[in-house]
This record gives sequence, structure tokens and C-alpha cells, in this order.
Amino acid sequence: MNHMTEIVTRISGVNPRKCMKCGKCTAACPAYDEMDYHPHQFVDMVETGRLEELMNSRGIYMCLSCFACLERCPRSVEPAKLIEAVRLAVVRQQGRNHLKPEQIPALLDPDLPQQAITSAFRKYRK
Amino acid sequence: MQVNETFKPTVVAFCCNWCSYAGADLAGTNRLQYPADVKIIRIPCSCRLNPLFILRAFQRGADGVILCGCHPGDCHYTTGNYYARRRMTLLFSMLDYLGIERERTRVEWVSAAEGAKFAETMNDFVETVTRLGENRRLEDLRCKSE
Amino acid sequence: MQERIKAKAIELLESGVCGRVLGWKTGEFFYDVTPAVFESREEIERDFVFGPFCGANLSKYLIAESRKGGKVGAFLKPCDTYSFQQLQKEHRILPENVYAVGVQCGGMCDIDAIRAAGIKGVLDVEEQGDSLLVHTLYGDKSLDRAAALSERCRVCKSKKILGCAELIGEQGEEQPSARFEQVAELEAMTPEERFAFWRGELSRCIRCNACRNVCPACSCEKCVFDNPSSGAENKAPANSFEENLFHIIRAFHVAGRCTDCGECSRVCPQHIPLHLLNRKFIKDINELYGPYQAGADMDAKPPLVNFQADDPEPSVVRERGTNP
Amino acid sequence: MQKIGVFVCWCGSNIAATVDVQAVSDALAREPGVVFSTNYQYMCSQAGQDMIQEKIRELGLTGVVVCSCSPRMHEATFRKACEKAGLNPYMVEIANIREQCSWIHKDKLSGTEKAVLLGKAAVAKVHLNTPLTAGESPVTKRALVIGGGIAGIQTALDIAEAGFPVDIVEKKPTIGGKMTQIDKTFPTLDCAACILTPKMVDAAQNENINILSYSEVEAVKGFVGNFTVTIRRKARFVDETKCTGCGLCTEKCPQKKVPNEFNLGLDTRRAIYIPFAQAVPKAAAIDPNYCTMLKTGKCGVCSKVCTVGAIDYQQKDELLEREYGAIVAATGFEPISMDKFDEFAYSQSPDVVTSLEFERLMNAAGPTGGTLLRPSDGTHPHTLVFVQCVGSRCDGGEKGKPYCSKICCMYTAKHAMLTREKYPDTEVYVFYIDVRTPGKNFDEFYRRAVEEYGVHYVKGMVGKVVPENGKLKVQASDLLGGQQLHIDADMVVLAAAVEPDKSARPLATMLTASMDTNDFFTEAHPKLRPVESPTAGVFLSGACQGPKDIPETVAQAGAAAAKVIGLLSKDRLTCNPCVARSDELMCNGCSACEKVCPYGAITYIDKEFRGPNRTTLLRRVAQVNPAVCQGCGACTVACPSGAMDLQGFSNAQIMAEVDAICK
Amino acid sequence: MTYSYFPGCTLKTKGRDLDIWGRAAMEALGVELRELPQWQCCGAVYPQAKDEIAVRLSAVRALASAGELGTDLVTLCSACHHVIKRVNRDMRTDETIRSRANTYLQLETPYAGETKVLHYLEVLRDQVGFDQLQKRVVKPLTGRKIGAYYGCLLLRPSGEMEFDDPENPSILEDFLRAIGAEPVVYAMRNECCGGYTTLENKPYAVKQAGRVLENAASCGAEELITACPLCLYNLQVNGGGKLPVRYFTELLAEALGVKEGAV
Repeated sequence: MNHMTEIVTRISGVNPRKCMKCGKCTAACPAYDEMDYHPHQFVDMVETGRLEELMNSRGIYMCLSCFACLERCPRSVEPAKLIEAVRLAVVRQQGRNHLKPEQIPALLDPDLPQQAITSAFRKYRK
Repeated sequence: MQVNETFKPTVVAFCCNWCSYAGADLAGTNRLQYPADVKIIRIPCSCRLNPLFILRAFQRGADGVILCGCHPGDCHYTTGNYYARRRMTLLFSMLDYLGIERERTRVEWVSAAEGAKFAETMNDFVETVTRLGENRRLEDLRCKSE
Repeated sequence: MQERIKAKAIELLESGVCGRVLGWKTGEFFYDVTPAVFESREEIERDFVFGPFCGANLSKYLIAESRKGGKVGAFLKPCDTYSFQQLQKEHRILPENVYAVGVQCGGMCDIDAIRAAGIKGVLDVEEQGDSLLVHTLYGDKSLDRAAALSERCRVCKSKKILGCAELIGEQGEEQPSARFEQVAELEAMTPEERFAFWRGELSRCIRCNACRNVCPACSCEKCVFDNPSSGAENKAPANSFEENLFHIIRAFHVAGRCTDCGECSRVCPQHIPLHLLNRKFIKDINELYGPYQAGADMDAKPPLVNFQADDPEPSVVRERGTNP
Repeated sequence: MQKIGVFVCWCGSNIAATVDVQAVSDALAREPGVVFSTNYQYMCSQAGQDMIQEKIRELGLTGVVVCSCSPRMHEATFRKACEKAGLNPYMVEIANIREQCSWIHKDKLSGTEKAVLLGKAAVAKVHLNTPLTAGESPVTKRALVIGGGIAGIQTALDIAEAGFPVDIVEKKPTIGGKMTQIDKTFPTLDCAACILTPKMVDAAQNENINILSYSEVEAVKGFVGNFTVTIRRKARFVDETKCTGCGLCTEKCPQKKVPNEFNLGLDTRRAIYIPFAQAVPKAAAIDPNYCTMLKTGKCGVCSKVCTVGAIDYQQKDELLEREYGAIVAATGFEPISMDKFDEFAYSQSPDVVTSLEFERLMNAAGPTGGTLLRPSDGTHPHTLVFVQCVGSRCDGGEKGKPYCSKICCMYTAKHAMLTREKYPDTEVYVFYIDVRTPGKNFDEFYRRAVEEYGVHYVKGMVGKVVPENGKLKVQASDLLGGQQLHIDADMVVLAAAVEPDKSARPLATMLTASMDTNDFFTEAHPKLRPVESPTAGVFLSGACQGPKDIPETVAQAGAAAAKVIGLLSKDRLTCNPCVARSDELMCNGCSACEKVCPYGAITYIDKEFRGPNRTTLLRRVAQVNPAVCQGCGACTVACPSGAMDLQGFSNAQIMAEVDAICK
Repeated sequence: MTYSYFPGCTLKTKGRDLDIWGRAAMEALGVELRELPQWQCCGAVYPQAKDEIAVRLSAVRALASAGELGTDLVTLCSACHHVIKRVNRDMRTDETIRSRANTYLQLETPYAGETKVLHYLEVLRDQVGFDQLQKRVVKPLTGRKIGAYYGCLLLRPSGEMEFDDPENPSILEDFLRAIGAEPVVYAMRNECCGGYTTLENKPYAVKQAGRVLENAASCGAEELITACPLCLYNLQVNGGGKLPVRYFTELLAEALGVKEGAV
């Protein structure tokens, strides 16, 4: 197994081999149109070691963590966990933070719950 | 706890013919690994297991004894495992009362379909017994081969 | 009491109800009372005793006596009647050949308890209501009967007399008993402590078989320990394993049938508290399968030949263990 | 001293790859009593068996140990072979060095060591074996079939044809089962009722068949050839023998709002009803949950209109006790509940239906008279979405089943095809994970749906159905097209997984027949004995053993019948000689053994024994009826004196095995 | 009935309404919510990666301190509930996480997931009882057609949240019935509103909020309730005001007649 695949499967705890390629995750995904790779492809790409492509994809920041893929998967594969693991693999690299503090003020809105900012920070930077 | 890496326990598994022996066969058919320390003795039903056999096994050097039978309610002979369950519960409690490690004896219900459960059970039991080390509290030194 | 019993014994013989009666007579010492069969008024008048040392449970003798032809009379204390009924349930005693007379009991005494109370040179003991008048080499002494009782009578579970044709003395009731306290104490120990305790006790066993011979539940035609083909034959406590084996299997074989009469511990010459093994099974049975008293009920199914679909699993032993 | 021959099998490389068979036969040759020890490629082959027989004759072997596969596999083979050479078959022991050794250990050294120990245990046991002779028991020449669907009907017909009486017990008021609810059958598209109802009539008219409808099995006692079964005949409040099935009562009954289970609740029936026109027996039944008379004591309309006086409000459940030689389980299947799959909005929209409901919506006897209409508004649907594998192929858990339900691909193709045929103005989408159509003319059928009928097969799944403004917004994946589809559908049809009928689990317990983790009955052997349960005398027919389509069910039903006929045509059965035996000299007569015997095989007699001093003693001793004893051994442990022992698994034999293993 | 209560950061600032009315209502119902002393942010997002320990710690602290007080821990914000409930499960079932978290925190007694985590709604349903609640209502919301919006975090993953049927939940509908309103069931109630991408991809958040509101409105809902501050924000701000969206506690306070008192 490729080194990155190993890291991603280890920290996610997901076994991509359980996937039977039914596509229900992708069918359930509300953010489908925003993503370049879709949940079932994520699983397949992790399994086949195409991590570079995934790590450079925009889709990993578009995932809503709504867990619809994970909930509806008939094989308990949990694609959402894989996506988070790939995103972490990216932001843990030097200088790869997706969100920088200086970007924040521009995004603020007086009613926005801080939960959104905290979570964005948590999800997108080391 | 210290684990002696070289210690290979002797584990006797009494399996009822209808469910657990078949479950053990299924584990084999599916190539599910468990330690060779486990030796299976086929009995027609879990209710055939006389406490004497368990004590005899310990006397002769067994480090753990496990009984596997059909799930309660599924006994091939309708009720055998219910009796076995009471007998073993009381016997194990007595052994515990005498200060003999209660982890050395176990009962698991394994159906003919549960090959995987059989292998898991044996792996877990052997691990437990290995951790306990050699049986000292119920052994008969005259029966030791070395 | 003794006189009433003797009169009844004579009446049973002379009225022709029984051809012989089973009772107690003094042995070598006053406290060494043994079971005996009496066939005549003279024997009864001369030898028959009933007093604080008539601990022996006569019911086991009825297995053989009830099969000898004719009717045998028997005097049974409350706890003996539990064994009497249990043996009838097991078809060991033929009830049609027995005329049982229940005798109420104030608790049997233990000579060692009297000695432990600091009384030396005991010559004889006389009942005086709730106390004992002890004749000794150094004069008479008085002692509370309660202080002289044997362990099993201190924790007496029942004064109820079961299944007898008639009673001498009052009918009694089941009573609360602390008989499981010692078991609970042992359970609370660590396995190491328990192991050490039982090694200390059982290593004294000399395999005299007194416990087996006196036990009403141990009435097998042939004991497994005497049977060369049983695989468990052993005649001497050759090593620690066999000491354990004998007592575990013996207790297991009587589990669910033992009435907790306590005879095993009474007769043990090594003073091994064998009743603690039997009581462990009784306690477990009560806790796991519901209260059960062997011999109390002629119709109840003994726990080891019975079951419930939702009985606890054997893992309960591991789970409820108080010590790691 | 026995003269024992040891035969170690390689099983090709199955054993020989991880066990040094030469070392095993060498080691066992040194065991006491072993006079011959060898190894061979395939012991179960004719050549292997010949070798064993030759050695028995040549060396006068008194015992044989075969180290090979599981005794569950070939014990009977080797026993038979030895018997032919003049050795009592119970002088043979098998050491299981394949399933319980070579297949589970990778290390050859420890595998070999274990194989030797297992062989030693078998040798030690054979030393104590004694020749056993099997007894015999009679056979009751009547069969019981539990379940009156197509499986049960076919089994009963085949058994009855061979001349044996059969009872069918069916819990519903009519036989026929699931097939009565099906509209057309694949791949021929002939009408299900047209092929099923004649069989139902045949069953009713066959002299050898007795239909106990509206009945359930309550208790089963006994053993192969000699079962005693208690059957509860539920009160139908209508005298079946008087009712002519005219149906007048079902028209006059004022209670009209009872969900009609025959149409899966898509329409209603009366409180007194005949499930459907061709019901067998054609007799009405009163539903006590809805009947005003039974609930309040006021009404009695049906009784008034009945011209033959068949209505009996006082009827009570009745218990029948009958004897049978063989029992066939044919309890069938149910589609699973859709409760846990509400992403498809089954509970939110009546236009989301299961496939079985769809059958009713297409059927001429269904709620819409055979015109496909939306249940919500009775309009004609234009866009239909079929979702396959709903609840099938799920990895355990409460939600769904781990297995493939097998029939869905074909019936969905059938539904799609029929829809397009009857309503060419429809668009039909089928979402599939895989299309599985093995079977005669099956794949051709599916291809026709695609090629001739233009059904859109989409590889992917539906992820969400949103009812909105009278439409069903279907969000799905098209994996091959690489897009997420949004379809505004009029109806969504869910191919619900099938599961065994709920009555199967308690029945299995009564029959002591084993089940797998999905509650399907287990076969005695998955390949070689597929229609027998491991419990002797209990046979399996139809979907209670696993998902099946109609042709497979009928084939299995016939096979089960053949097995039953084989059993019932025997006058006596050879019993298992491994039964309990009481040593009268040691028996206390205490009755402990009798109390634990599940078969009532133990009785007591008073017997005279010699006592001391030339006296005689009368003692109560246990006796075992070897024809009734099944050899479980419960009595042997209940017996404190050890008087009770089990032949073939005696105390001494098991302890010899323990000793050999623990050394 | 006394519970430890974890309000969370948002409820102290932007989501004050959720908290204030929630407390007032529980007080009226005779349930005591004791705010945990010295709580910290729950972490906002549940760390799905098994090797992230530090971000689990403040949830563990809250859990352990409720444990020390011997009370069940009640949460109200969907996000906090999601994080705390799942971290608690990790502490119970994942040996590695448990031992590492305990090593970091050096608590007096090691924590192993003993505390029971309840959502405010679960307290209403299982402890108070909707039938009891119904009896306490003084101003029933009769005639109001209200859609419940569940969102993601309370329901999924259902195996861990153990909150309600993830595809066909009913707790909020039962709640609405109890306070006299008419619940409107619509299929998008358990679909994501897109709130998480409001910073990253605002157009998408707008689109998805629109879908939810459109579906609810088409099924007859005239207003929506939710338990999640982010959902509320997203549906209100990005949903274009199609339907009013409120916290369920506000309606609860209204029905119990304590709304004015709380403000």
C-alpha cells in the first residue's frame, strides 16, 4: 500500500475495500455539483492510491460534513471520514493552510455564529 | 502483567457436534486462523460435558478449558445446553471460590453458521490463557511429562 | 424430652406399628452419641438417649432400613426431616416402610465449643432450660446453651418438621439465618487469599471418607471415587489436585440436593469446614436461579435438573466477581 | 489389546501442504496398539477405501483411525467401508486434521504437532471403543408440511402422489402464499394465478392431502419417523365444512374499513372475508380485530344472511395432536419493512411503493383493476423510477440484510418491461448496483427490457426522494455517466429485500432445526444435502432456506418431497447406536436422569439384586429405550454415581482423549 | 430533575435566544439546568480523524466535570451535542483515544465515557414527557403550520447519535404537536442546509438553503424551527426570508407562557 493511502486509511479508520461501488453516497451528496471528485470516487481513489489528485482537488473543501454519505452507505464505508482525512493530510503539510487568519475579517457578518468561523479554522488549517 | 512469549498453553475445547463443531469446521473451511494450541474434542451436546472432564484436563496439564455449544434455544436436543449452562455456571463459580483463576474456564455459544465467531473466540481465549500463564492451581505434578 | 421419646419408641414397638426403631445411643463418651436400631423395650430403656449431642442425622440410615422388610420407626430432628424428604424424592427411602416421628430440637452442642468456653475436664452435660449444667472434674459449671451450640445450629435455618407421622414437641418455622455470611466473606477475598484459605483447609484432608459416609446425599450404590472405570477413582489424597478434585466433585454431585444438614463438617476429624463448599452452591443457586431449599418441597424440581430459558450465562461468574 | 490401523489422508494438498503427513503416520505408528500406519493422497477415494479394507482383512485390525477431513464430511464413508471388510463400523474414529488443523494453521511445524496429537487422541479413543449395533424404530407414514405457499403445495402434491398422506398447515385462511399476489411471472410473463390456482385445487381435491388452513404449529415432540405435533386451529368463526364460499356475507358485512392484506393495504375489505376469489379452502373467515359482533356482541348480519348456517361466533381455537414421520418446513419469505429506509420517502408519499405493492397495482384483481394509477391521486404516472437492492447487500447492522435477495433484478426487469408495454408513454428508470440475471432465459429477458422496451438502466443508486408539489424529486447517481441525476418522477418503486417469514424462528426452535444468522434454515450440507435440515426427519422447501424464485422453489419442493418419500417408504429406521446405557449395578434409581431427558427415553423398573448374606434386595433402576434415546448425554452428567454412560462417547473414551491431548 | 448544562459559545453570543428561552422553559417545567462551571468551547467540529486528540480535550473536560457532579450532561446547540456525544463515545470505545486523552488531562479519576449525554429535546421527550409537556402548555400554538428542520448534526451518524430515526425523525414533530402546533413533514428536513460552506462557498449555501425552504413551503409549512444556530443563520440570511425560522425553544417558551419573562 502506498504511504499516503496508508496514512489516510489509518487516521480515518476506513476500509475502502468494503465499498461495492453502488454510488449511493454520491447519490445522497447534496454538494455534488460543487465537487470535482465525488464521494464514491474518493473511496476508489484512496483504494487505488490516487492521493495526489485528491489532495489537490477543490472538493475536499466543499464537503459539508453532513454525513449523508456515511449514513446511507449500505456497506458502512464512511466516505466522509476519508474526505476529512485527506483534507487533514493536506493542511498538516507546511504552508498548506487553506484558511488564513487575515482572510477572516472580510468574511465576517455580524450575525454569523462563531461556530462557523471556529469550524472553518478547525477544518481548514493546521 | 508479564507475558511470556514462549509459553504455549494447552487449551481443550469441548464442542457440541451440531453447532459448535460445525462452526469450527466452518472456521476451517473459511481458513480463519486461530492458534494450534486449541485442540477440539467432539461431544454430542454441551450437556455431555461432565465437570470431571474439565478437572481431568486441568490435572493432565491443560491451561484452559472452553465449552462451545448451540445458542440457548437452538440446542439440537432442545434443552441440553440449558442444563450445561447451569452446571458450568455453578462449577465455574466454585472454581473461582476455591481461588482458581476464573478466566481459565469459559462457555461460548457458537452456531454452525458462526465460523468467524469460533475463530475469534479461540483467539481471544488463547490470548487470555497465555496471559495467565501456566496453570498452577489445579495441576497434578505427577502428570507432567517433563 | 428424652423420656417422651423413649416412651414413644416403646409404644411404637409394642403396638406393632414398627418392628424396630432408629434412634441414638451413647458411644464411648457422653458427647459421642451414635445412631442405633432398637428392637426391644429393654434396649430402649437401657441405651436410648436424646440430648444436646444427638447431632447425627438418622435419615440416611433409612435408605437401608426401609428396604429390610417390615416397618421401621425413626426419630428425626427438623433438619433431618429435610434430608428425609429429599431422599424420598430421589426414591431412596421407601416411605411406606417408615414411621417417622419428628422431634423438636433446641440446637445441638459441640464439645469443642464447650471447651472453647474455657470449661475443662468435662464429664457430662445436663440440659437445664436455656442453659447447660456442665459436670467437670473441677465441679459443676453453668453455660448458656447458645454458647455451646455447633456452628450449624447457631445459624439454624429451620425448626420446621416435614413429612412426619407425628410430632414430639412444638412444630417450628423456617427462620432467618446467617449461614451464608462466611461464604460471603470468602467471596470478598482476593482469589489468592481464597486459594490460600482452601489450600490450608483441604490439605489437611486424610481421605477418611467420613464426610461421604455420613452425607445423606452421598448415598450412591457405588461412588465414582471407588469405581475404577469412572476415571475419577482415587482413594488417598495423593496430592493437592486430588484433595481439590474429591471435594469439588463431591460438592458438585450433591449440589441442588444438599439440604445443608452440616453432617460433613460435624464428622470431619480434621475439622475442615466442608459445609462452606455446599453452602457456596446453595448460595449461588439461590442467587442465580431463585431460592431453593432441598428437601423442603416434594414437588419442586431440583435446580440442576431444571432450567429457565433466561438463566444467567456462565460469564456471570466473571462479571459479578468482586475482585479483579 | 486392540490392533489399530492408522490412515493419514493428504487430501491432495489440502492437508499435506501444512501438515507433514509422513511425520504424522510415523509418529502414530509408535502409539501402543497401532500395528499399521500409512498415509495416502485421497483416503476417501475408492483406492483409499480399498487400502483400508485390505489392511483390515490382512492384519485383522480391530480398530481404525482415519486422520482426514471433518467427521461430518466422511465419517459415514469410512464406517461403511470398514463394515464391508467385516469391522464393526463403530470401531472407526476420525481425527479431523483438515478443517481443525491444516486449514487454520500456516506453520507446518505446529500444524504437524497438532495433527499428531489429534491422531493420538483418536487412537486413545479407539482403544476403548466397543462394537455397537444399531437398533430400529418404526416410521409413522404421514408427512407434515408447514406453510401452504407454492413450496408447500408442490411438496405436498409430490408426497401425496407417491401414496402417503400429507397435512398442510397454513397460518392464513387460504393456501397459495406469496405467489397469489404476483401478477405475472418471469421470464415467460404468464399469469401467476393461472398456473398456481389449478395446483391449489389439486391439493384440495387430493385424497391424501389434508389442508389445515388458519392453523399454526404449537409444539413438536419426538424424532425422525416418530414426531408428535400439536397444531392450533385458530377460530375462523365460520364452519369450514358448511361454508359454500358464496360470498354473500362478505358483501353484506357493514364493517367495510378493514385494510385488505391481500392487496397490502392498498384497498379495504370487510370484517368477514374470503381473501381472494380462488381461495382454497373457499370459506369465509371473520377477522376478530374488526368484527363488531365479536367485539361488542351487536350486529350478526353475516349470520342472518348465511343460508347454510356456517357462522359460529362461539368458535374457539382448537388444539390437534397428530403423529408424523417427516416434517417439511416451507414457511417462505416476506419483504422487509421499509421503515428504516425513509430516504426514499416511503412513509411520506403513497406514490413510493414496494415491488410487491406494484404487483398488486398491475394486477387485474388488484385495487385498481389492473390499470396502473398513482395511489395518491389516481392519475396515470408518466415517469417511474425503480430502485434495486433496497435493504439487500447491506453489511449487517439493523438496517438491511447482508445477502443478495436474488429475485429483485428479474422482477424489476419484468415490472419495467410490463410498464413500458402497457403504457408506451412512460419513461422508466431502473437504478442498479449490479444486474444479476443468471438462469435460463433470464439475461435475455433483461436485455429485452433494455433493447426492445427502452427501459433506462442506470448504474447507480438513489440517494434521496423528495416529494414536492405532487412530484417525487429523485436525486440519484449515474456512475457511468459521471453525473448526479435529478428526476421528477411520478412513482418510485422499491425492490425491498426479502427476509424469512417471522414464524420461522420459533418454528426452528420447536423443530430443533438450526438457522443461520439471517434466520434462514440451515441445510444438512450446503452442497450435498440442500433440502434436508441437520435434524433428521426435518426437510426444507422453498424460500425458508434462502431467497429463491418460483422455478427454484418448485424444484426444491420436489426434491424435499423425494427425500420425504424415501423416508416414509421405509418400515423401520436404523437408530443411532450411540445412546445412553444405564449400569444397573450402580444405578441409585434417583430419577435425575429421567428429569433431564428431553425424549422421555428413560423408565424405571424394580429389579431384584443379590444382597448380603444370600438376601435379595429390590432396587429401582433406570432403563433406556434405545429407539427413543437420541444420545445427547444430558443424563450422564445428571447421574451422580456415573451409572449412566453414553455409548460411543463414554466417560472413559472422552477422558482418554483429554489425556492424549493434554500430555 | 437536575442536569448539568453545557450551553456552548454560540449560545452565549449570537445564539442567545436559543439559550435564554431554553432555560426559561425548563425552569417552568421544573427541570433544573445547572451550567457547568468553567466550560470551554466544545471544539465546534467533531474531529473525524482518530489521531486528533487535542481538539477532543475540552469536550472531555466538560464530560468529566459533569461526571464528577454525578449528573447527566444536557446540551442544546446541535453542534455541541454532536461533538460531545461522539467524543464521549470515543472515550468509551476507543482505547487509544481514551488513554491519550487521560494522559493529557491528568484528571483525578480517569474518564472513560461514563457520563450520559442528553440533548435538550431528549430531556423533553424522555424525562419530562411530551404528554406532560402538553398539559403544561398555557398558550397552545393552535393553527400554526410549522416545519421542523433537523439538519445533519443531531441525526447523523445515527449509530453514534442514537437520537432518532435518521431518515424519518419524529421528535420535533411530536414536540410541535405537544405545544399545540400542526407539524408539517417535508423530505428536506434532514438534508444539509449548506451552512458550513457559508464562508467558503456562499453561492452554494444560498442555493441549498433555498432548496430546503422551497420544499418546506411547498408542503405547507408557514414557519420553521431548528435547534442549530448555524442552520438558523444560514436559513435566515442565505434563505432570502422565504419563511421565518426560529429556535424551537422560542416556541416552547411562548407556549409555556414564559417568553416575555425571559427577554
